[in-house]
Order: sequence, then C-alpha cells, then structure tokens
Amino acid sequence: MNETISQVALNHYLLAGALLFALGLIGFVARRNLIVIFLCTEMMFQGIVVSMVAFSRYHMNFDGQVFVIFVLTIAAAEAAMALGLVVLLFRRKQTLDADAWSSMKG
Amino acid sequence: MLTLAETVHHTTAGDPAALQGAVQIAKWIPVLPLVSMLVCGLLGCLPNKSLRKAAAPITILAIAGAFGISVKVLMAVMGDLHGAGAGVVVHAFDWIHVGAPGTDSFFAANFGFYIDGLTSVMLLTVTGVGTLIAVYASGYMAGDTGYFRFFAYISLFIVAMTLLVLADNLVLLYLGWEGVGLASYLLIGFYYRKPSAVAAAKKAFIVNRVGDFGFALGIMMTFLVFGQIGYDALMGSGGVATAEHVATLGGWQQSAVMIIPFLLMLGAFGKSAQLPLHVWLPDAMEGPTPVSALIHAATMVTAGVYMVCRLMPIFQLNPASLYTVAIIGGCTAVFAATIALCQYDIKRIWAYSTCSQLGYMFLGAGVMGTTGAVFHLFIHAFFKALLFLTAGSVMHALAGQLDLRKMSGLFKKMPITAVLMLIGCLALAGVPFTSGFFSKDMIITEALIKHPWLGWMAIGTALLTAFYTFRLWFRVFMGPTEYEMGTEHHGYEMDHEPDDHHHGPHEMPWLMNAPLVILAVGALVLGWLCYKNTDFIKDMIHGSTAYVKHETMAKELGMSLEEYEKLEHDKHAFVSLVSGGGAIVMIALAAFFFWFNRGITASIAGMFKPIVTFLNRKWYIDELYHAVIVTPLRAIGWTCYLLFDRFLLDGVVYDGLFQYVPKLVGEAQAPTQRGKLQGFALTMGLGLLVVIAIIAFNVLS
Amino acid sequence: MEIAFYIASVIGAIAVYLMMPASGPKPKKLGALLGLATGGGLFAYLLSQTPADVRPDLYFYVFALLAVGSALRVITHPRPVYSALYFVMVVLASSGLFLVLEAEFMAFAMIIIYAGAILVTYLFVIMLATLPQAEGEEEQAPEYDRVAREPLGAVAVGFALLAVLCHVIFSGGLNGQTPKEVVKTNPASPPIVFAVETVPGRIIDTLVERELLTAEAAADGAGLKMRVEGEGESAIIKATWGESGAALIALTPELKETLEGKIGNIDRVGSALFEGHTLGIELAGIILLLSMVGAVVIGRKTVYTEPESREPDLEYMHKDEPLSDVSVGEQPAG
Amino acid sequence: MKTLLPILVLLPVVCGFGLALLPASRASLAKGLALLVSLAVFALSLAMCFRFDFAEPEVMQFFYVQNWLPQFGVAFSFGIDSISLWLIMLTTFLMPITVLGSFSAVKERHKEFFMWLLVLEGAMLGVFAARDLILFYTFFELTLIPMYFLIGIYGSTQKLWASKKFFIFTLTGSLLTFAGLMWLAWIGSTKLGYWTFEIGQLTEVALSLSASQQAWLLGALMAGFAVKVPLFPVHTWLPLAHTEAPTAGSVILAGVLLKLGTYGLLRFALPMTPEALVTFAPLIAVLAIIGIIYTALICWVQQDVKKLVAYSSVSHLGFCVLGMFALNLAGVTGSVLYMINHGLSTGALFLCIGMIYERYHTRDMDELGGLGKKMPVWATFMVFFCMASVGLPGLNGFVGEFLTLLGAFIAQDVLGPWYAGVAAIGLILGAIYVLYMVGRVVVGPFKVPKKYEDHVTDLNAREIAVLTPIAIACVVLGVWPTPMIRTMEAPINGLTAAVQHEIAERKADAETTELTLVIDADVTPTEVVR
Repeated sequence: MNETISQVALNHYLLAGALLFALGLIGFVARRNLIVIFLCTEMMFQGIVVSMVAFSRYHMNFDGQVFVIFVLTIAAAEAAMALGLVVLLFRRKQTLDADAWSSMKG
Repeated sequence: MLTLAETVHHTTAGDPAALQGAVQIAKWIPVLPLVSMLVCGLLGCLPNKSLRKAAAPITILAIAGAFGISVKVLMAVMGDLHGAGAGVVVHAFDWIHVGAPGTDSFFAANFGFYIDGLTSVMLLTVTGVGTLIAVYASGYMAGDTGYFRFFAYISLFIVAMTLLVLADNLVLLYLGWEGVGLASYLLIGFYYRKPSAVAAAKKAFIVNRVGDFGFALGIMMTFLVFGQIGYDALMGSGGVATAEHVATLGGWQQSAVMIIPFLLMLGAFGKSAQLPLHVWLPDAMEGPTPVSALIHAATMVTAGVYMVCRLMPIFQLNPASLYTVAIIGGCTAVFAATIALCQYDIKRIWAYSTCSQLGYMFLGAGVMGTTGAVFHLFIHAFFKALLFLTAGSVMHALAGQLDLRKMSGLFKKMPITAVLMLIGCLALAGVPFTSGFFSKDMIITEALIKHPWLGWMAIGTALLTAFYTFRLWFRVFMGPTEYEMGTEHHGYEMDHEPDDHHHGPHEMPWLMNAPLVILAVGALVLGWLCYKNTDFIKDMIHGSTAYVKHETMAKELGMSLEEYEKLEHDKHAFVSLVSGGGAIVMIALAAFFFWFNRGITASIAGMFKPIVTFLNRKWYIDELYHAVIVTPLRAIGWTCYLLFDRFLLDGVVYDGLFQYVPKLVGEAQAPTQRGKLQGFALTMGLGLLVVIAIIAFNVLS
Repeated sequence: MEIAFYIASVIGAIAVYLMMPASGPKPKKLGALLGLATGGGLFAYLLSQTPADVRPDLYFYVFALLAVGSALRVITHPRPVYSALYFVMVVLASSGLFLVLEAEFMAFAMIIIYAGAILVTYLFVIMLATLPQAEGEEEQAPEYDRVAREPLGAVAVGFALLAVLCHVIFSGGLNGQTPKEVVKTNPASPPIVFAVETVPGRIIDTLVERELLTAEAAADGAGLKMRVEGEGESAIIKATWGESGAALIALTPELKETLEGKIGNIDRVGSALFEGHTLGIELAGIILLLSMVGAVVIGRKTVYTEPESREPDLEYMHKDEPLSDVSVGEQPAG
Repeated sequence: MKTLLPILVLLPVVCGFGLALLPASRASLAKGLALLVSLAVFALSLAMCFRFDFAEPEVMQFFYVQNWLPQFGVAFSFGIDSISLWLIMLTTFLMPITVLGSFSAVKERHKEFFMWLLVLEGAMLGVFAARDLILFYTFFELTLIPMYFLIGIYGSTQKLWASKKFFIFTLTGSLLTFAGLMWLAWIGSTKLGYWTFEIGQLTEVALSLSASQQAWLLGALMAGFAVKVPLFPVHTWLPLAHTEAPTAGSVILAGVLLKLGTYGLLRFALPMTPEALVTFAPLIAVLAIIGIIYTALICWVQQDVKKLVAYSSVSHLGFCVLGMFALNLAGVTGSVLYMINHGLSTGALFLCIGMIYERYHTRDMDELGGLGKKMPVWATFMVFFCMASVGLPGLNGFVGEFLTLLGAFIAQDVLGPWYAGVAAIGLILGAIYVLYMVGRVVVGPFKVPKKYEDHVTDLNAREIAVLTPIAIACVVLGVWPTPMIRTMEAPINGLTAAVQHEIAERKADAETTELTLVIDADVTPTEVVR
C-alpha cells in the first residue's frame, strides 16, 4: 500500500458505504423480524466498515483498519448478546415480531 | 412595724453603697424556690411514695426562706427610703445581649434585679402570702395524688413571680410574666383528667398570651424609641422616659411613644383579668383552692397592677393611656360586681370579686393614685386569700360542694371557718376600720378628684361589693342548717371512699387554720397599721418608680399643691363616710334578703329573671367570644387547611398544575412513543439527517 | 452533478419502496428493475463523470454493485434465511472492495468472522426461532416477515439521509477546506515524497522529542515533507517543513520497507493495532468477555411463556392524595 | 488539625457505608456501631468547638483546600465560622440522639436505616462546612438521597408519595438555585478572567452586579432555599414528609435539613444581593408572615399530632425568615438562634410523638388522650418541649423568637413595627395550637386504642436518656444564650455589612432628594409637581 487513492475514488467508496448504511437503516426500520433487524444493523456496520477502510487507504495509515477490528469486536459481542436475547424473547412469546414488544408504549 | 422601720432608718439612712451591698442577697430569692422545685420534681421520680410527702415541708421552707430574705431586703430599702430615691440594680448575669455596647442597636436584657420600695412590698406580699398558703395547702392537698407535683408547681410559680417582681428590665419582666402564666396553666390544669379544668387552663394561657402579645410589642416599641429596656435607664434618675426627653426625639418617635402604654396595657389587662380579657379568671377556679387563693387572687393577677405602677413614668407620657386604664378598671369593677351578684359557685363569686377589686386597683393606678393601688393590692392579697382559703375549707368539708343553693347554716358546724370568712368579708366589703376600708377609700378619693364619674362608679361598686359578699356569707353560714355533700374530692372524682369526708361538715385541723388566722389578723389590722400609723406604703411608693408627685397631680388638675391636698382631705372624709356607711347599709340589706327572708328574695329574683339570667351567664361574654373569635378563627383554620392548603395549593397548583400539566403534555405526545423499537430508530435516523443537513447546508456554505 | 444524486435518491427510494415486502400485491419486479437501473445508472454516471487517472479500479464498480444489490435483497426478502444468505453476499462483496483497497487482512478477516462465524450463528438462530408451520402452510412465511411496517417512512428517511450524505461526500469534505494535496508517486522514480500522515509516528515523535518540530506543527502537518535520498545503505530521509526547517533521518531498512509499503498488510495492521491502540485492544477484550458472560446468563435464564400479552402495570404514579387524613391509619403492630 | 473538617464530614459517610457491609442479622451490632460513630462525630465536633478561636469568629477556621477541578476553580474547600460551627454542633448533637431514639422504632432493614442516617449526617455537615459552591451544592443535594430512602422505606402509609413529593419539590427549587449560581460563576469567570467557585470571591462578583441582575440572582436563590425552608406557599411538601417520615427522619428534617434553606439564604442571599434584598425583603417578609399565621391556623385544626407539629415547623420557620430579612444584627442573630432552637425543641417534640406512635401506633388525637396519667415522665417532657416551642421565656425558643421579632420591629428602613406586629399574632396562635394538642393528648381523660390499654408503659431509661440532653440544652440556651450570641455577632455583621451599607446609602439618597426638592420649591414651585 504505497499508493494512496484519489479524493474522487474515495468519494466513490464513501458512496458505496453510505448506500449500504442507508439500506441497512431502511431495513432496520421497516422489517419486523427481530433477526432481520439485527442483520440490518450488521449491514449498517458494513457500510461504516467500507468507509473506514477507504479512509484508511486514502490517508495511508492503518487507524481506519484498526477501527474496523474494533467494529468487528462489537459486532461479534452484539451478535452474541442480541441473538441470545432474541431466542429468549422468542421463547417468551413464540413470535419474532418486534411489534409484540411494545411495553414502552406511551 | 413602726419601731422596726425607725430602727433601720437610723442605721443606714442615705447610703446607696450600703444599700447596694445590703440587697445583694435578693439574688437568692428566686433561687430558693427554684431549688425546691427541682427537689420536688425529683421526689416524684422516687419509687418510695412516702418520701414524696417531703415536698410540702421543703417548699414551705424554701418560700419561707425567700420571705426571710424579702424582709431583709425590705428593711434595707426602708432604711434608705429618703436616700437615693430610685432603686438599685443587682446584676446576676447577662441574659440576652445583642450588638456592641454603646451603639444604637445594643440590646441588653440581663438577669438583673431592681430593688426599690415597690419591689419590696410586692416581694413581701408574694413570699408572705405564699408561705401561708403553702402551709395551708400542705394540709389541704394531703389526700391528693400528685402532692409533690403540686408543690413543684407552686415553687415554679414563686420563682416566676419573684422574678417578675424583681426584674430590672422589661424582658425579664416578660419572662416572669410568662412564667407565672405557665405556672398558672399547670396549676389550673392540676386536675388534668377533668376536661373542664383542662379547658380552663388552656383558656387562661391563651387569653394571657393575647395580652402578652401586646406586652411584647410594647417592649419592642420601647426599645425602638428609647433604645433601652432597663428600668434604671428608662425611669431611674436621669432616665429617658420623661416628657423632656421625648420632646427632643424625632416626629415618628413622639407618636410611637404615645402607643407604648397602650401596648403594655394590653399585657396588664390580660394578666389581671380586666375587660375585655377577664374571661379566663372565673374559669381558672377549676384549679385547687390554694392555687386560686395564691395565684388567682393574691399575687399573680395583681401583676398587671404592678406593671402599670412600675411603669408609671412611661404611662404618664400619654395621659390618655392612664385615662384608659382608669376607665377599663372602673368598668371592670362594676361589671364583675354585677356578675358576682348572681353567681352560685362560691369560688366563682370570689373570682369575680377579684376581677372587680383588680378593677379598683387599675382605677387607682389610672388616676395616678399608685399609693392607693398598691395599698389595695397589698391588703387585697390578705383578705382575698383568706376568703378563698375559707371557701376551700367549706369545699373540703362538703366534699367538693361549692353551690350556694346546696348549703345553709353551716355556722354551727364550722364556727371557726365562719368567723374567719366573716373577717374576710368585712374587709372586702370595706366596713369601717377593716383593712379594705382604708385602701379602697384611697382609690375612690383619687378617682373622685380626677374623674368624678369614675369615682361615683367606684362608690357604687363598693356598695355592690358589700351586698354580694354578705349575700354569700349569710347564705352559707346563716339560716337553717342544710347541706348536700358533693361528689368530689377537690377536683378529682373520687377513686375511693374518702376516709375523712363521710361524716359531714367539720372544722379543719389547725395546720390549715393557723395560716388563716394570720391572714385574718392581717385583713383586720394591716390597713390601720400601714395607713394610719406609719404611712408604710406611702413611704415605699415614694422610693419607687411608681411615685407620682402631688405637685404633678395638682398641676394636672390646674390647682396649687395646697388646694389639691385640701381637696384630697375633704374628699377622703366624704368618701369614708359614704362608702363606710353604705357598706353597713348594704350588709343589712343582704342580711334581710339572704338570711331572714330568702323566700322574698327568690320571688324577686323570679320577677327579674331575664336580668338574673343575663348576669348569671356573665353577660354572655364567653358565648360572644366563642361566636366572634373562636368559631370564625377555627373556620378560617379549616378553610386554610382544606380549601387553600390541601385543595388549592396542594391539589390544584402542585399536584394539579405542576403534576398534571407535565403529565398531560406527556400524554399528548405519548402516542408518538409507540413503544416500537424501530420507531426510535426512525426518529434517530431523522435526527441524524437533520444534524448532517445542518452541517452540510449551513456550515459548509 | 449533485442534482443527479438527488434524482437517483428519489428514484431509488421509489424502487426500494416498491420492493419492500407487503401484504397486498405490489409491482416488486418493477421495483427491482428500477432499483437495478438506478444503481447501475448511478455508478455508470459516476464512471462517466470521473477522469480516468483518478477513477477507482473497475473492480470497485463490480463489487459495489454486487454489495448494494445484495443489500437490497437483504432488506426486501420475506424469508430471513435468504436475508442472511444475501447478507453473506454483502460481506463477500465488501471483502472484494477491501481487496481493491489493498486491505487484504480486513478482507479475509471479514469473510472468516462475519460470513463464517457470525452469519452462521444467525442462521442457527433463525432455525431455532422458527415456529413449526401448520399443515399446508409450508410455503407461507409468517405475517411479520411478509409485511413491512411503515416502509414509506423508513425509505423516505433512509434516502433523505443518503441524499444528504451524498451532498456532503461530493461537495468535498466536511470541514470545507480544499482536499489535501496528495502527491502521486511513481514507485519507479525516487526520491519518494511522503505526506506527513504517511510517515510513521516514530519519525515525527523523534523530531518532536529533539525539539526540531513543535507538536502543533506536527499535528497540523504543516508543510512537513519527507524525501528519501540516496540508495541502499547510505539512504537517508530528508525532512523539510515550514520555510526553513529541515532534518536528516537515518533510514533503517525496516523503516524504508515500512515507508515503501513492502511489509505485508497484516504486519502493518498488527503493529498499528498494538502500537497505537493497546488500550482499545484491552477494552475490546473486556467487551467480548462481558458479552460472553452476558450470553451465558441469558442462556441460563428460565423463561415462562406468556399465555397472552397483558396490559403493562405502569400506574406507578400515585393518584392524588385523598383529602381525608388517611395517613393516621393503623399500622400492624410488630 | 488541618484535615479535621474533611474527616468530620467523611467519617459518618464512610462508617455509614461500612455499616452496610454488616450481615443483615446483626441488627443490634449495627445499632451500637451507628451510635458509636455518631458519638465519635459529636466528640470530634466538640473537640473542634474547643479548638475554635472565638477571638476571630468571623474568620474561616480549620480551612482545608484540595483541588478538585482546577481548570474550573472547583476545590474541596472546607472552613467554618462560628455560625457554621453552631449549626454543625447542632447536627452532631442531634444525631446520636436520633440514632438512640430510633433503636426500637426501626423494625426491619436496620443497618440500612442507620447507614442512611449517617450518610445524611455527613452530607449535612458538608453543607455547613463547604466553602466552595460546587461542594456546597453537592452536599446540599446529597442530603436528599438518604432522606428519600428514610421516608420511602421506613415511613408510614403514604411514604412513597411523601418521599417523592419531598424529593421533587426540593430538587426543582434547588436546580433553579443551581442555575442561578452557575450563572453567577459564569459572570465571575468573565469578570475575573478565570473560573472560581469560592464563595467569598463569588460574593465579590455578585456585589458588582446591577440591581436587576441581583434581583434575578435573589429569585434563583429563593427558589431553592425557600422551598427547603419552607416558605409559604411552597411548604406543602413538608407536612406530608414529616407525617410520613419515621421519627428519626422527622427529627433530622425539622432539626437540621430545614436549616439548610435558611443557612443558604444567610450565606448567599444576604451578602450577595444587597440591592435586591432591600427592595424585595418586605415581599419575602410578607410571605413569611402569611406563613406564620396561615400555618398556625392550620395547626389548630389538625387531627394528627405529628402533622400539627409539622405545620408548626412551617410557622416557626416563618419567624426565622422574617428575622433574617430584617437584615439587621438583632434579626439575623435571632434567626440563627431560631434555627438552633427550633432544631432542638421541634426535634424533641417529634421524638416524643414518635415514642407514642411506637407504643400505640396511632397519632390521631381522637384515639389518644390524657397520657399524662399513665405516662407522667413522657408528659413532663412533652409539656416542657411544647413550652419551649411556643417561646416561653427562660427556655430556648423565646430568645430566637423575641430577637427575630425585635429585629423586624426595629428594622425601620426595611420592615418595621407593622411587620413584627402582625407576625406577633403568631405568638398567640402558637399558644393556641400547642395547648390544643397538649389539652387533647397529654391531659384530659385517659384514652389509648383499645388493644394497647393493658400495655401502657412510661418512658424507659433509653428514651429518657434521649430526651434529657435536649431538655438541658433548651434550658441552657434559654437562660444563658449570650455567649453564643457574642460569638455570632462578628460573622453576622460581616454577612450583613453590604446590605447595611446599601440601606444607609438609600437613606442618604432619600435625604438628598428631599433636600433638592426643597431647594426646587424655593426657586420654582411648579417644577416640584413634576
């Protein structure tokens, strides 16, 4: 990696990342299956990760990639906890519908 | 007395330093009863009940000791009567000091004692009568539970009363003032299981508080105007409470000075049961009879008179205030006498009689006849104590019976008591050459000179007094012997069959009669001794702040001193004749109605039933107060509590406005909180959008 | 140029909306077509608008399209299993992007951890948490999978966000400064000039330690340029900054390799990780540990199936106090 | 020696949390330890009292400072003058009594109870000792938490509601105060060029504010402190909190916590906002007077003994505020004395009532009566403290009450005789409601709830030991208050110096205006009309 990328190329990558993020957000909001919702969060992570690696390359240092590792860590931890919770919730109500859990309704 | 006074006179005349040294011992006067109070209180904590009997001798010893010291102080003062004039101050310790000495805002109330003639007389009265009554009570209260408590309270009273009398400043006077109020409260409520006693005690304290309210404001006003509250600084030689000094003050201060006596007066009227604050005194008779004798006849209730006399220079600053005092005194005298006419309860009759006599004293003070006022105070202490104690003996003998209608002809059963009470009645009625005759006439004379209409009112009262006094005595002791035993032992309902009461009326043991005899002797001869022979009271007043010069009086009436003294002499002779003669006539009238022709009396009373009822119900003053003051105040209290506090403030404002408005706002936007996780995410996304948009479109451009 | 993004955003939004699962009949195919056309058109537009020398690698377009297309399917497919599988596709495509960006370690780590581990866990859970289907309904997904909730709002917000992001991205940086001068280098022709960010922190630290360079200047990177001069053993780095600042730095072989990028990607990620972010590593470890503990706790929890959802008891606020004095009431003794 | 104050503050807190580590079964150990700790704190404060240099009571002594957030000038700084000293003494004196008094009142969660009490003590001591605004505020708010739990866990029937109301009321007010003080600190930072939260420096800053700025500052201060006092009309939390709180909570609430409000006014409002005070003191005094009379009337119609005493607290604190806003030496001295005396007498009354509640589980006057018959010792104490409470001369209540009224009476440029005169009606009403209570509970026909009729016992040795020290203190302070007053004079003069100066200036201004008017009148009478 002795060569940086151009600003314009960076923008392309950022666009790709933003697309992934936006689609993930849409999915997160619009889907009702708890598991798919979590998948969508992971997809938002993907968008961020793509942007970070692109920045890493653009700036010719590795902090961006290091951060990706941390994001991975968080994603893994989140997956472990969230999936455990999903299973728990499913066993409680026998459904994966996120709308079944609305006790915070005002 | 004569020889005593003269002896002392020659030894220490006119040496202030020697006097100062001689009266230092006065510090111990309140200490002795204080000790006995604590000891009596502690006795109550002992498990051994027989030891509690020691309360009486301890108290008697303490009060007698105080009496001894008082006599010593009296003699010292008598020796100096024509010396320094004003009193000397005995400083015990600093009490409340605020501010730097010497500055305007320096406020100093000490435990300091002011010794002059007036103080000495009062001390003598309080401790002397106190000792006698304590002795009587040691027998009278013997059957009561709470024997030690009684004597602890009595000691407390003596402490407070001596402090009141001894105080060298207004705040300490206030301390004694409230202290005797407390003692009075405790003692009226001594039979605390009796609701009427509790109510009476409460009433006494509260009505007194109304007076004290004015008193306290008076003290503050005094401080505001003069910057002083000490007697010496106010009224001693070079004191600031003089018309000359007031003239140098600023405009508002001059008008403030006019208000001071009126404020102070309120306190005096409260304590001394004058109109319109008299209502507590008759009810106070719920207390044990020795208490009625000591506190509510002889000593405490005269504190108001003492105060007016003591602060005479301040009252003199506004003549209107003195006139007011005189009017209130005169009116109370008549008013209470009329009520006393139609009461049936012996103690209540004496209570109204006390009101009436206190009215005399205020009348005397109000016309600047302080000598007469104090003289009457002194004498009154003896005969009224005697009357109450003999009433107590009757009550004791009849197991709590006090109703005039249920006793008659007791002379045969208890001759000694009857004679003793007769002596008291004679003095009260002002029969010539008894003590009451001299003192009352002095007041009436001064009143006739100054405000003739009040003087005539006083003469009328004197006649009424003689009538109701002997109405009582004839009904109780003369006529056919009939009686109905009461159901109470003093105030308590009887827990057990009393061992010494079941055999009907009987004489009291000599432990109780001996003090009565001393009092009776006093009531008979003291007036003659002090007035005709020695000018004792006059001398004592002369050496005190209560002294009003004859020149001043004469000047106020617009005549020369000689004219004034001549007028006084003439009037005095006239009054002696009228009131003395009148008293005898009224006694005869009373004998006619209440000894020989009780049937006629009853039918006459039936004819004037509305008036009798009106007087019997005490002019409906209690009912009036209840309707005008108590009920509305309580209604306001309920309104404040329920309407304002609970409903408006708490309900509408705090729990309503401050709770429900946010709650309503919350509920209004609650539907947007659908509790859906993704809804939050959507909102977050929106927020993110807005933030980025702001940055992108605003910051960048 | 921007207007194109806005148009693309709007059309894309319509497309995604059409594609979202819904109860009624919806022209999903049309949506997919529209989406594909928009995405393809957007990237084609970008391709056409960009000069060849600054254009990203052609593979970028391939992988980007693949990733976006798969992402679309992740959120639109009514069956979670397929969503998960499409997500694997997203991961693979983004790994491809990483490879294009010469982040090989990241690419493979992504495939192993995400596609390999996490997604498999997802699949397990999907299988675990699927209700047994009733007879004759095998092909019928549950209602909550078939019907999206509020797709319109979601799509609107998502694409509005996207439009704004595009505006930001293509207006040239967030802080409004002109993009930093980046020196294109040709590996064949030394001397090599490095921008300050590319210089290992060690060199800058050394300069700062020797007080040749102030910390502020180092952070700014104001004018700090470095040039390798000489060859082989005698090669040194000449650093220049400001108007007259200059320093010579011995160029060790390792340093040279680092600067020239000859050390492998993994090595460099590793050193960056452990040199600069030690605390972060520790924290990440703790987080993983905690999540493990949490997962165990959650897994051990006994769950009682709720027969039916009941109204939650939220009335913790007291009703107003009654006016009567109930406070005086009795308390049981003892 | 230097660290005496931090130790004094921290000792109860640390020991309190230490208590929490005890096993729940060792209740008696927890009690004993709590008593020991509170006694130790009292001993420490006594030692401090003896080491205090009374020659310079206005100087902050035992000064201790330790950086906290140096970039904002926040520091752990402690220091006391004689006013703080006496309030600290009051706190440490009341605490062992409270602890001892609640030995048998607490039926469950013993160690937590004593833990909260000790933490509360530490927080209160911290308020009185803090010389840094942030530190002061921290401790000020910290007192809420233990009290919240004391009421919420150990209270009676409506405890949750009461604790919440207490918390929200006082917090709402004090947050406004905090905002005001932060604003002051911000102004200070712009004026001085650096941040500081040192109370003395902030006072200097506040004095340079314009009149309207001072008015806002005073408003902010009143918002918090008036709720705490509590002043009419923000008093409604207090009766509820008092009624529902356990005995110990009531004692501390009445004894010390309310004094935090008046102490705050004394420390901040008086020296900081002289101009605004001279303008607004009459208004505040009117509120205080309304409070005195209004709550006194309310007391009179209460059924619940404890509620009666609780309302009487509002009435009494009205005197305290009235005296303080007389702004002169007598008034403020009276006010400080009133703080101490009210703490003693009302605290003792709450203890007495608690002892009854412990026995008969009721505070309803309809169910109680004539307890003096079977409980003479209790009755003696009760009547004694009632008398102290109505301000019987010779007992402690009188000195403060009289001085506050006197102060208001002679403060002609601020309040004046009318204010004191109307407030003095409170003397009458005070006697009325207290005697009403005594008349129903202590005397009269004997009456307790039926099921307790066979178990009537008088006070035991522990309870006598609880009440006796307070009774002695009441007498001593009533008969011999001068030493205390003497030591407080210098600090009070310091605190009121600015406002006295302001009063004098206004007076001079007024005189000058009069003079010019006269001159105008001489020259052109028509212009005077303008």
